[in-house]
Formats: sequence, C-alpha cells, structure tokens
Amino acid sequence: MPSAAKKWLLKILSSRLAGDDFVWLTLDAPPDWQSRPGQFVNIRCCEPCADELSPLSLDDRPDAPWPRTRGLEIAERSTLVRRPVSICDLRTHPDGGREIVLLVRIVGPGSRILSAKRPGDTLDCLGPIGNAFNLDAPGRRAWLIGGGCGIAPLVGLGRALVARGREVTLFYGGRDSGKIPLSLPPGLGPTGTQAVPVTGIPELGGAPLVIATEDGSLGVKGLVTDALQAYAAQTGWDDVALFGCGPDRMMSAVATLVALHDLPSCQVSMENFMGCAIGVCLSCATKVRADNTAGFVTKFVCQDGPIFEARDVIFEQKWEGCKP
Amino acid sequence: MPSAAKKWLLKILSSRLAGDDFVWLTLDAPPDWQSRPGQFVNIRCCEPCADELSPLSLDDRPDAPWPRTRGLEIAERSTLVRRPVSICDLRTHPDGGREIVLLVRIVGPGSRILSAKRPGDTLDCLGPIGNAFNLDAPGRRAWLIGGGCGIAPLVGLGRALVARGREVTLFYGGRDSGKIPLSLPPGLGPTGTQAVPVTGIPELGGAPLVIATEDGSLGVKGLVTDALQAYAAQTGWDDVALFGCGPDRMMSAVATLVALHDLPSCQVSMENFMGCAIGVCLSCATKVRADNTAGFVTKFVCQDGPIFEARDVIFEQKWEGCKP
Amino acid sequence: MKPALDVQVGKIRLRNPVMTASGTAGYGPELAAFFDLAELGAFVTKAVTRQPRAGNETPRLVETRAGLLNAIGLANVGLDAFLAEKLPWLRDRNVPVIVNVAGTTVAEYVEVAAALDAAPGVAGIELNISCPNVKQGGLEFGRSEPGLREVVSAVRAAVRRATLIVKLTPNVTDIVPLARAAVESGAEALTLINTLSGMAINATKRRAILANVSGGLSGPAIKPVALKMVYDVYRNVARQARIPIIGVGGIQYASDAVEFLLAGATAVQIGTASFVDPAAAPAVVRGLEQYLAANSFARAADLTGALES
Amino acid sequence: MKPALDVQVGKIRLRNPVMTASGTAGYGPELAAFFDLAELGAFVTKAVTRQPRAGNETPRLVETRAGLLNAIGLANVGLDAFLAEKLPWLRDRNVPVIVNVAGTTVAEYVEVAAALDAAPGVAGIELNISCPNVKQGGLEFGRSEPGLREVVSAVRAAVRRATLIVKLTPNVTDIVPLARAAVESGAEALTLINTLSGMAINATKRRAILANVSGGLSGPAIKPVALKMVYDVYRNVARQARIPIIGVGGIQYASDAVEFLLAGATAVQIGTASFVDPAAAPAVVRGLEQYLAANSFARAADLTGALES
Ligand SMILES: Cc1cc2nc3c(=O)[nH]c(=O)nc-3n(C[C@H](O)[C@H](O)[C@H](O)COP(=O)(O)OP(=O)(O)OC[C@H]3O[C@@H](n4cnc5c(N)ncnc54)[C@H](O)[C@@H]3O)c2cc1C
Ligand SMILES: Cc1cc2nc3c(=O)[nH]c(=O)nc-3n(C[C@H](O)[C@H](O)[C@H](O)COP(=O)(O)OP(=O)(O)OC[C@H]3O[C@@H](n4cnc5c(N)ncnc54)[C@H](O)[C@@H]3O)c2cc1C
Ligand SMILES: Cc1cc2nc3c(=O)[nH]c(=O)nc-3n(C[C@H](O)[C@H](O)[C@H](O)COP(=O)(O)O)c2cc1C
Ligand SMILES: Cc1cc2nc3c(=O)[nH]c(=O)nc-3n(C[C@H](O)[C@H](O)[C@H](O)COP(=O)(O)O)c2cc1C
Ligand code: FES
Ligand code: FES
Repeated sequence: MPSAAKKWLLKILSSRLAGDDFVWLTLDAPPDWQSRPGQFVNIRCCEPCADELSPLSLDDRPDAPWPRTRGLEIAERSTLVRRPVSICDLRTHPDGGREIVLLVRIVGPGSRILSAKRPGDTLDCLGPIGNAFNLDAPGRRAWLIGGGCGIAPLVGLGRALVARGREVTLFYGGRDSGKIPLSLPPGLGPTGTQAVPVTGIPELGGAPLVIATEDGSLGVKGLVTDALQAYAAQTGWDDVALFGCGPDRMMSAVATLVALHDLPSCQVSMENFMGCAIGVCLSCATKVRADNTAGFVTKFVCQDGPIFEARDVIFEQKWEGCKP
Repeated sequence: MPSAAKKWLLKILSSRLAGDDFVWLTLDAPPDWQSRPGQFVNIRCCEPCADELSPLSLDDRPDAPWPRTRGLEIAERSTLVRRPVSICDLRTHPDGGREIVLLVRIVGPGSRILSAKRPGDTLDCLGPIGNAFNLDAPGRRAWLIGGGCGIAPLVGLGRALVARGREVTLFYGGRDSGKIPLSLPPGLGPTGTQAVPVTGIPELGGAPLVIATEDGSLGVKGLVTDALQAYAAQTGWDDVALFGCGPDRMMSAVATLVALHDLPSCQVSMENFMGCAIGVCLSCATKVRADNTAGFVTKFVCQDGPIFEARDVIFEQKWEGCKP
Repeated sequence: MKPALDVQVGKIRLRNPVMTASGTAGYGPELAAFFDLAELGAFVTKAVTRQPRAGNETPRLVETRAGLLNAIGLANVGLDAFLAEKLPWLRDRNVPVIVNVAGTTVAEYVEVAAALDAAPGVAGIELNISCPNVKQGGLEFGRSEPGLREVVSAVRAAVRRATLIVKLTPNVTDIVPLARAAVESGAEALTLINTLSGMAINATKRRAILANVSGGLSGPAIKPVALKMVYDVYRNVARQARIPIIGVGGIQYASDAVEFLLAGATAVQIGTASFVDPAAAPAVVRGLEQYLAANSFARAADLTGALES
Repeated sequence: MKPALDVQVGKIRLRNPVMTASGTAGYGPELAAFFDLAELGAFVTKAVTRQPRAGNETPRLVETRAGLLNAIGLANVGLDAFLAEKLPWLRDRNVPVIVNVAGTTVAEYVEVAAALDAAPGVAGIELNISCPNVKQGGLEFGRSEPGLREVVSAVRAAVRRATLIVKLTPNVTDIVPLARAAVESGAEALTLINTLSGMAINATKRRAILANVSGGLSGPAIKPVALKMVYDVYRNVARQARIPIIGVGGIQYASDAVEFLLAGATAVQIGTASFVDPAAAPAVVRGLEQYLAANSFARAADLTGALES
C-alpha cells in the first residue's frame, strides 16, 4: 500500500525541555495537514536544515545551482537516515490555527539535533505515516499504557477518546521520577503498591495518570504492568480497551495480561529500525500470527503499522532499540 | 621537529559577518598563549563542540563515562579532520586581556560551522602551528600581498611591521568588491590602472590598502599583481620586502615579479591539504629547491612552513584547494 | 540550449541517466507517492527470486557513520506475485523497468530471468550475483570468475528481448577480471557496486546489532570505493568493449552523480539517498541538467569518462 | 578493583591494548608533544623502506564523507636514517616500538626487517604487505596467497628477536585464507585492516582530486568493514591458532575499540582519529578502562571475542 505521506517543511512554533531528557516541540500544521492518533512523522535531523541555510552558506541542496562543490565533498552535519517520531497531538489554537505536538526523548544525535531547534526553524518531515489507533475499539473504559517516550502517541489518543465519551486512564512507566516529561502537580510521592491516579496534568487535557517508577520514587514501585494490575485490582477488568506504546518487552507483558483477562482489544504501537518509513527498505518487519505453515506473515511497521492488535503480534523482543 | 602546538579550548568573544562570505571571530587568548604573525591554528569544526554539550545531551566525548552508546553509532555533526585557519592578529584589549583574531571565508561545511558559532561558545584549536614571518627581512618598505582569505595573516603582520617602523602597504586582490571583508570608507570606486591606496581601514590599524578586483568594480581592474606593478610604477621597487599569502597561482606570479626586480626577500605563506598539521600525515608536502640530483627537497607546510622564501619554492600550482 | 539528458544502456534508451537502485525503491508505488516515476531514466525493482522470501530476522538495518548496514535477506514477493501483482502497475508508468534478479542456483537465475524476459514491460534484467552459490559452498557467484561466467552465460542463453545487466560485488580482490568475464559472458551493461561486507556491534549489549550478524554497507561512506571501481572497470574493460557502466554507491546529490559519470559511468543509481529523501532521484536529474548547462555540455553522455588527467 | 589492561601480542607485553596506527603518528616526537607515549600499549611507526622515499605528488590527502583518502606514497626517511635518527629517541620512551616495514621486492622486506630485528629497541615488526609486488606485475603482496607466503616466510627466516606482525589489506575477495597463509608462514600476530582502495573526483574541475588518482580510504566510514574482517579472521583462523589480532579501521572513541575487542581483536590501533585529536589514543585507553570497570571485567583480555550470540 503506497504511503499517503508527503514531504513537508514544518515551522517550529515552540520548543520546551521537560523531565531529564525530553523536549516538547510544536509545529505549525499546514491547512491541508491531516493526521490521526497513532501516526508518526519521519524527520530529517540536520543542522541547519537545507531550507534554513542563510544566504551566506554554501548551497548544498540537491538541486542547488552549479558549481557548488569546492574540491572536498560536503560533509553534512546530519544523521544519515531520518528519525521516526510519533505525532503526539494535533491541537487547535484559540486563534484557529492548528499545531502538531511532538514529544522527543533525547537519546542520540538525531534527537539532540531536534532538541537544539528553535522557534522559527523548520523541520523536514515525511508524514503522516502509518495506520492509526482504531478509536472505535469496544470498551467504555480506555486504558492507555506507555513507557518512556511511548507516552507520546497516547496524549492525542487520550484526548480523542475523551471526546468520544470514553473514560480514559493513562498509565506511565519510567525508571525514576526525573524521567517524566509531564507537568505534574507538586507534592506527589511514592504510593507503594497502590495505584493513585493523578489528575490535572495540563499536557493530558485532564485525563488521570497512574505512574509507576522502577525505583519507586514516584507512584507505584515497579513496572507499568504492576500499576495496571494494581488499578485493575481496584476497578476490575470489565469493559476495558487497552492501548499501548512502549518497548517490545513492555508491550509483550501487556499482551500477556490481555490474554489472561481475555480483553477484547489491545492496540499496541510497535517499533523497529526505520530505514525509510515509506515501505521500500523492508527493515521494519514484524511477525503477525497467521494460519499458514510458518505460523506468521511478515508485516511492516511503517506501512501496515505502527498500530497492531497485541494478540496478532509475535513479540520477539529482539529490537529494543529506539525507546531505551 | 616536534610541534610546539597545544590543544586549547578557546572562548569566542565576538563574531561578525563581513563582505559576502567572511566571518571575523575573536577568541579569548589564554595568559600563556604565544603566537607570531604567520602562524595558524587547526580547528575542530563540530556542532556542538564536545565541551559545549549541555547536561541534557548524550556525552560522546572520547573519555565520557560508560555506558554511552545506544545501539547506533553516534553520528557526529562535524567535518572529519580539522580546518587550518591563520592567526589574523593577536591584540591587547584596553582592559589588558588579549584576543586572537581570525578571519574565515565561508566556503564549505567547516567554515560554515565556524560562522555559526556565537560569543561564549568555545573552539577546540590546536596551535599555534608553524613557523612565522621573519619580521627582520631587509627593506624599509614592506608590501603585503593577499588574495581572498589570504589577507588574514597579513593583518597582524602589518601591525607588527608598522611597530618596527616599516612603511607598510597592503595589496588585496579579489573577484569583486563584495568579496572584501574590510570596513572600507564610503565612496570608493574603480581606479582603472591607477593604484590608489585607501587609508583609514580600521581592521588594518592605519596601513594603506591598494585594491584590485577582477571585474574592476573597485580599485585597479585586474589581479593583485597588476595593482602591485601599478604601485611600483609610481614608487619604484627600491628597498622593498614582500610578504604574501594567497593561492599558489598568485604567489607564483608574485615570485616572478620578485625575480624580475631582484628583490632581496619575499616571504610567502603556503598552503596544502592539512590532514593533521602536526607533522604526522605527510600530506602537506612542498618542494623546496635544493642542490641535489632531484633539484628539490620535500618540506612540510605545517611544520617547516607555512612561511617560505618565494625563491626557494617550486610552485606547482597543483593544489589550489583552500583559498578559492 | 537545453542539454540532452538521454543515454543508451544496452537496448534501453533512458530519458536521463538516473535510476533507482535495487532494494531501495520497492516495486514503484511507494516512491510514486513522491514523484512521477516517468521523471527517472529507469526504475530498478527490488530483487525477485523464484519463491517469495520473508528475509532475515530483524534487526535488519543499522546506521553507521555516513552509511547504512543492511541484511534484509532478499525479502521479496517471489516471481509469480511480481508478475501478477507488481509488474502490471509498473509497466504503465512510462518508465523503462529493470528487474533485479537473485537466486542461489544457476537454474533459479535462469528460470526467473527467462520468465521476466517473456513478460511484456520488462526492459532490462539486472543480475544480482552477490548471492551465495549454494552449489559451490556458499561463495557468492560474483566473487569467483567461474561462478560468474556460469551464471551469466546461462542467463544470457535464456534472455532474448530484455537488456542483460550484471551487477558486480565490490568484495573482490580485483573487480576488473570479473567485469571482463561478465562482458565476455554476454552482459550488455554492468552495474557497480553492490554493498561492501560489514558488521556493527553494540558495545553495551556486547552483541552484533544485525540479527544476521553481518550485512552490506551502503551510503556516502562507500562512495570513494565505488568511484574507484567504476573508474578501473571503465578504463580496463568497458571503454574498449563499449559496454555502459551503471554507477551506484553513496550518490546523494547531483555532484556525486557527475563524479560517477566522469569516472566512466553512463548512468547512475540512487540507493540509500532515497531513504533520506524519497525524491532524491529526480532532484539529481535536475541538478545534472544544471551542471551540464553551466559547464556547456550538450549531452549527458559527453560526461562519461570525461575526467581530465 | 582496577581492571587489568595489559595484553600479550606475540612476545610483546603491552601495558594496554591501544597502539598508534602506522603512518598516522610519524616517528613519535610529534605526538609526544600532546601526551606521554608511555601511555600507549605500543607505538607503531610510519612505514620504513630500504631507501628514503619522497612519496607521491600532492594532493596526497582528501576528506570524504566520514573518511580520509590518502596517497602519501610511503614517504619515509629510509632505513638508515630511521636507525640513526629516529629509533634512538623512540627506544627511550618506555613504550614497545613496532616498526612498520614496506618494500617492493622480497629482498627489500628481508633486508629492512633483518636490520630492524638486529637493532636494540625494536619490539615488533609489522609487515605492510599492501605494497605493489614489482616482480609480480604490481599486484600487491597482500592480495595473492603465493605473494603473501613468499614474503612472510622470507622475513620470518630473517627475524629472530622481534615479534613478527603481518598487516593485511582489506581489498581481497576473502581475507580468511590470506590470514591463514600469514599465520602458516610465521606471523605471530595479524593487523587488520589497512585502507580500502578508493577515489575522489572534483566535479567542477573534472579531475581526480589526488595527484595519484586513487588512494586508501580510512576513518569512521570503513569501521563496519574492518569489524567484519576482524570477526571473520578471529572465528576462522586466529582463535584456533591463538594468534592475536590487532584491529584497526575507523576507531575514534573507546566504544569503537571495545567493539573491535568483542569482535576478536586483542589490541587496537588508532589512525585517522589521531589527526582529529592527537591525544585520541590515550583517551581511548581511559575510556576502555572505564568500560571494563562499569561492566565488571577484570581484564581487557577478557573482552577478546566476547561477543554474545
Ligand atoms: C514509529 C516510531 C515512533 C516513535 N516515536 C517517538 C516519539 O514520539 N518520541 C521519541 O522520543 N521517540 C520516538 N521514537 C523513537 C525515536 O525514533 C528514536 O529515539 C530516535 O530515532 C533516536 O535517534 P537518535 O539519533 O537521537 O539516537 P541514536 O543514537 O541514533 O539511536 C537511539 C536509539 O534509537 C533508535 N533509532 C535510531 N534511528 C532510528 C530509526 N530511523 N528508526 C527507528 N529507530 C531508530 C536506535 O536503534 C537506537 O536504539 C519512535 C520510534 C518509532 C519506530
Ligand atoms: C596554513 C593555512 C592557513 C589558512 N588560513 C585561513 C584563514 O585565515 N582564513 C580562511 O578563511 N581560510 C584559511 N585557510 C583555508 C581554510 O583552511 C579552508 O578554507 C577551510 O579548510 C575550508 O574548509 P570547509 O570545510 O569550510 O570547506 P571544504 O568544502 O571542506 O573545503 C574548501 C576548500 O578548503 C580546503 N580544505 C578543506 N579542509 C582543509 C584542510 N584540512 N587543510 C587545508 N585545506 C583544506 C579544501 O581542499 C577545499 O579546497 C588556510 C589554509 C591553510 C593551509
Ligand atoms: C536496504 C537495501 C536493500 C538492498 N537490496 C538489494 C537487492 O535486492 N538487490 C541488489 O542488487 N542490491 C540491493 N541493494 C544494494 C543497492 O542496490 C546498492 O547497490 C547499494 O545500496 C549501494 O548504493 P547506495 O550507496 O546508493 O545505497 C540494497 C541496498 C539496501 C540499502
Ligand atoms: C595518512 C595515512 C598514512 C598511512 N600510512 C601507512 C603506512 O605507512 N603503513 C601502513 O601499514 N599503513 C598506513 N596507513 C594505514 C593506517 O595505518 C590504518 O591501517 C588505516 O588508516 C585504517 O585505520 P584508521 O581508520 O584508524 O585510520 C596510513 C593511513 C593514513 C590515513
Ligand atoms: S522502514 Fe523501510 S520498509 Fe518500513
Ligand atoms: S598536515 Fe599532516 S604533515 Fe603537515
């Protein structure tokens, strides 16, 4: 299925560091921009971006006029391939315009370049890419589970589900309290084995958040699945649809709970190394259960995903690359 | 001869764009910094420089604590090898501190990175490198000839020679008037075949400048050697010492004039691709006349130079690389 | 006057010298979302094998300094699905279609090539001989002269209509005799180079990053190696034999393409760069046209081998 | 507890596994301006030939994407001047000295190696066999098994005291049999890899950038290729033969060095990175020590080949 993605040069409206190593970026959404929760953009991380070259600089755009080399090859300051980043939210301003929200964890050169971008800079993005969360999955209650930067696609998803009248709860798992990129109300602390939803987090538009930290410094001590179970112990598993985004390990643990409690739907956002994100490099192969002799068919995260039903996926946990 | 150069992290005090594609940088000179006109620094052009990494960024310094890789190699935003830049001047502030002045022509990735540096940033420099101009060369009058960024080492040289009581005149050759990185007084125009020294240029500390442009838009129409000859036609060639810095082509033309008029000394700053600038890569070989069967011995620009007596050099004009 | 961009590769007249590289452009529709494929000189497909192949386990791809290391493992839909589902769409795109063919036995190469030759809409067949020769203990066909001669001659006998192109691997002691062997065995054009053998390790996890341990290196990192091989093969084989070379390896901008033409290539392929920018290939076409105009070349073909010495 | 960094290469005990790479560190004094050479595991000199050599015409060096292409042409002071002027300084530096030896005939290699073997202060001899074998029509000694066997055996017979190291070229179809041949001919250690053959062109001037047209590619760009060769030679030759590998190619940071050790190297060399930072080698030593401590390795030697699978 050919991608509906296009190449855009999106203007950065704001940039804000958060947590220990996250950056929130908002981009000016063009009038014809359409995206749905769960889709992502693939960003060329270079410095400066081709279109930002000052008139002083050498023009090394592919179609720059000749001559433009000077004996040496142009060593670009960029990562080679693009970097996939979820569309965290698509918001309407009070003034009527729309902005695309990204939440990026700074883990390497590409994300570092993104974190150094300033309002007014533009980002070279391919997008929107991929399928999207199915907002009509059965279940009055929607539980959204994320770890690390896996919270990103859940933000917009949460808002969309609230708008559809679901009762939304987010679950966030991180190593320690410093890793949480949200504006938490003051005075939160450890809650041990108790799941205590936190409300009033501005980035989440009101949806309550249950936090788990591995070191127990904030919320439930343990993994996000521990928080999930603690919460379910209080409210039961009835009428729940799950939505998840995080490392394979986490998603696979969630899938186990889904099977155990026989939940009708759990949509997970998968990841893998993306060479192209347009379906040509075949890097992002994921095994999806099938009734053939092999027991699976190969699907591609960038085109067939990134959202899959957890029960369909064979979690191989081989690539825990991009969400450390 | 081992290099006396050291590695310094020099703080940028100011950055100013000039001409069409030049940038002036001033760096805070450490107390023990010693350099002489004609020497250069070799600059690591990366963004951000290792020492500027914010606490948010991944630490990819060679000696950064472990673990620091995350599955992918760190693609640095840098040119691979350093870039040589002449020490344009070493000035004392009114407040007693000293500053190193650089003048960089923006021609490719390395110089572009330098041009994007801001006051407060630091530069990773090896230096000072190379020999220096001999300020005691015979001749009451000193003619300094430069083309393009070849003006750079002549600025400090001119000041030093003025301080020694020489009558200094600079000659600058460029393609057109837009290429001149100096603050020229207003109202200058073409002078055809007449050499008309311009005075009062602040960067030159008072020394008069004779300009030649290839398109005739400013000063003498033609090459810098045309300006030189026009000036000599007015003042004669007596008691003159020449100093030059520019592409091989220009230096070789100057050397021809030197031979023709039998001048006692003409010191030229040579260039070649510098892999290391510390004498180990052997890239920067230059042939210097010798009384052996080959007729030359090999000298290395970075260690034996960059300053040579023009009459000693075999100008091969093969590498017109770095000062286009 | 506008420079003439068209060039001849075997029996194929190309609108311009710029093609996609196999395995980096899928079967067409993916890139067509970004530009009209008719802007290309030719479209080269992902490798096609007799049977569909799922490919290697993941991770299959990792970035290295200025390069990509891949071990996709020839994942492809297989000959039948290609003919039934992929080719019909491609052949209506008004661009010559070159199908990259892979196999592990001579018989497989021949069968696939013959079927493609018989299929309307296949202008060229590009033999990817960097595949393990299962009969000869796994050494790739392209790394031994006998292996290469055997597979190319056999395919030559089976291909009548389409232009036969042989794509060489750079992982050899001397590419010149292999290029010569390919030409002598009937290749009408040579593509060089395929990827360099390489490996990446995660020091923290102490594991090879690719599931397959090793893979093929592509991208700007390998450009100097590719240029040298094009130059050597042009000077020692292709020029005299009047066999066009298709240069590939690290081409990202028009300047890179010009360098390959100067070294001796007649056409070029854009691989990894399409991942960075899906419309890299048509941008190279435009840049090339500008270069020709700015340097007063009447025809792209005049650049081939036009290196001054 | 501080991890033990020392490793054994042939008869040489190295304080740590980090050496300079030949041709990127001169004869010592240049780098000694930046750090104490005694911080190194060993110091490897620029190639020494029988006669002094002026080297190739310039340009001899050009930067490519994440790489350097060099055609220095073995410029060196020659054997006599090395012994008289360079070695005396080096041997007082409290670091094992390994001299890289080059030649164009077997006799030249033997003569130079024998003279060095007899000179006090030479701990190792590293044969650079990526030189044209003038007797065999210019194909490098290191690219044909007979050529390699001939030169290594001949040198072996002449070298009694110093450790004999053979440095292999990557420009071969399969490095494994060549590594095996080197070991069988008497190499006590293998260095891999030398530079990859490559070329750079200036599109505007339509000229090869290097005066020598082609050159050798080094730097981060080639790291994946070097890693793969170290891995292959370790698994197929060196491990069984208990012959240490010295890994080189694109190492810039301690993480790179760790990757080479994991792939099977016992020691590493820092080449191009020394141009970027003259003190890169001691920085790698410090990073390596931190890595060992952070990952609870008692000895650097424990990393050799310790890749999980
Ligand atoms: C569908 C999808 C959506 C994502 N959404 C977000 C998000 O909203 N916010 C966020 O912070 N991160 C997100 N990520 C992860 C993000 O892509 C990586 O963190 C980023 O690529 C790291 O690049 P780097 O250069 O900073 O670090 P590197 O040091 O280059 O890599 C760090 C880690 O990221 C992985 N990575 C690097 N390049 C890619 C690539 N092209 N494709 C996949 N993984 C890669 C590496 O394998 C490594 O494990 C998403 C990943 C996927 C696949
Ligand atoms: C001794 C010496 C002093 C110099 N002083 C100055 C100065 O004061 N101001 C100034 O603007 N320029 C100076 N240069 C030239 C300057 O080094 C180059 O312009 C610069 O390296 C260009 O780098 P880039 O990445 O911007 O461009 P690139 O596109 O990488 O290169 C542009 C040109 O610079 C040459 N170049 C690149 N790297 C090197 C290198 N490592 N060594 C030599 N040449 C290189 C290339 O061959 C090419 O011709 C000097 C050069 C030398 C040798
Ligand atoms: C992900 C990927 C898949 C590839 N698949 C094939 C293939 O199926 N057949 C083939 O002949 N070459 C294949 N190649 C090699 C490319 O066609 C090309 O020769 C190589 O990548 C060098 O060019 P580049 O540097 O422009 O990418 C593949 C390369 C990549 C990166
Ligand atoms: C400028 C230069 C000169 C070199 N000279 C030699 C040499 O004389 N002998 C040799 O065996 N290798 C020589 N090499 C190869 C290096 O020793 C090393 O094998 C290669 O550069 C790969 O390592 P690197 O990527 O760390 O540079 C040279 C490399 C460079 C860049
Ligand atoms: S990322 Fe290339 S096919 Fe999915
Ligand atoms: S630049 Fe390396 S020796 Fe002069």
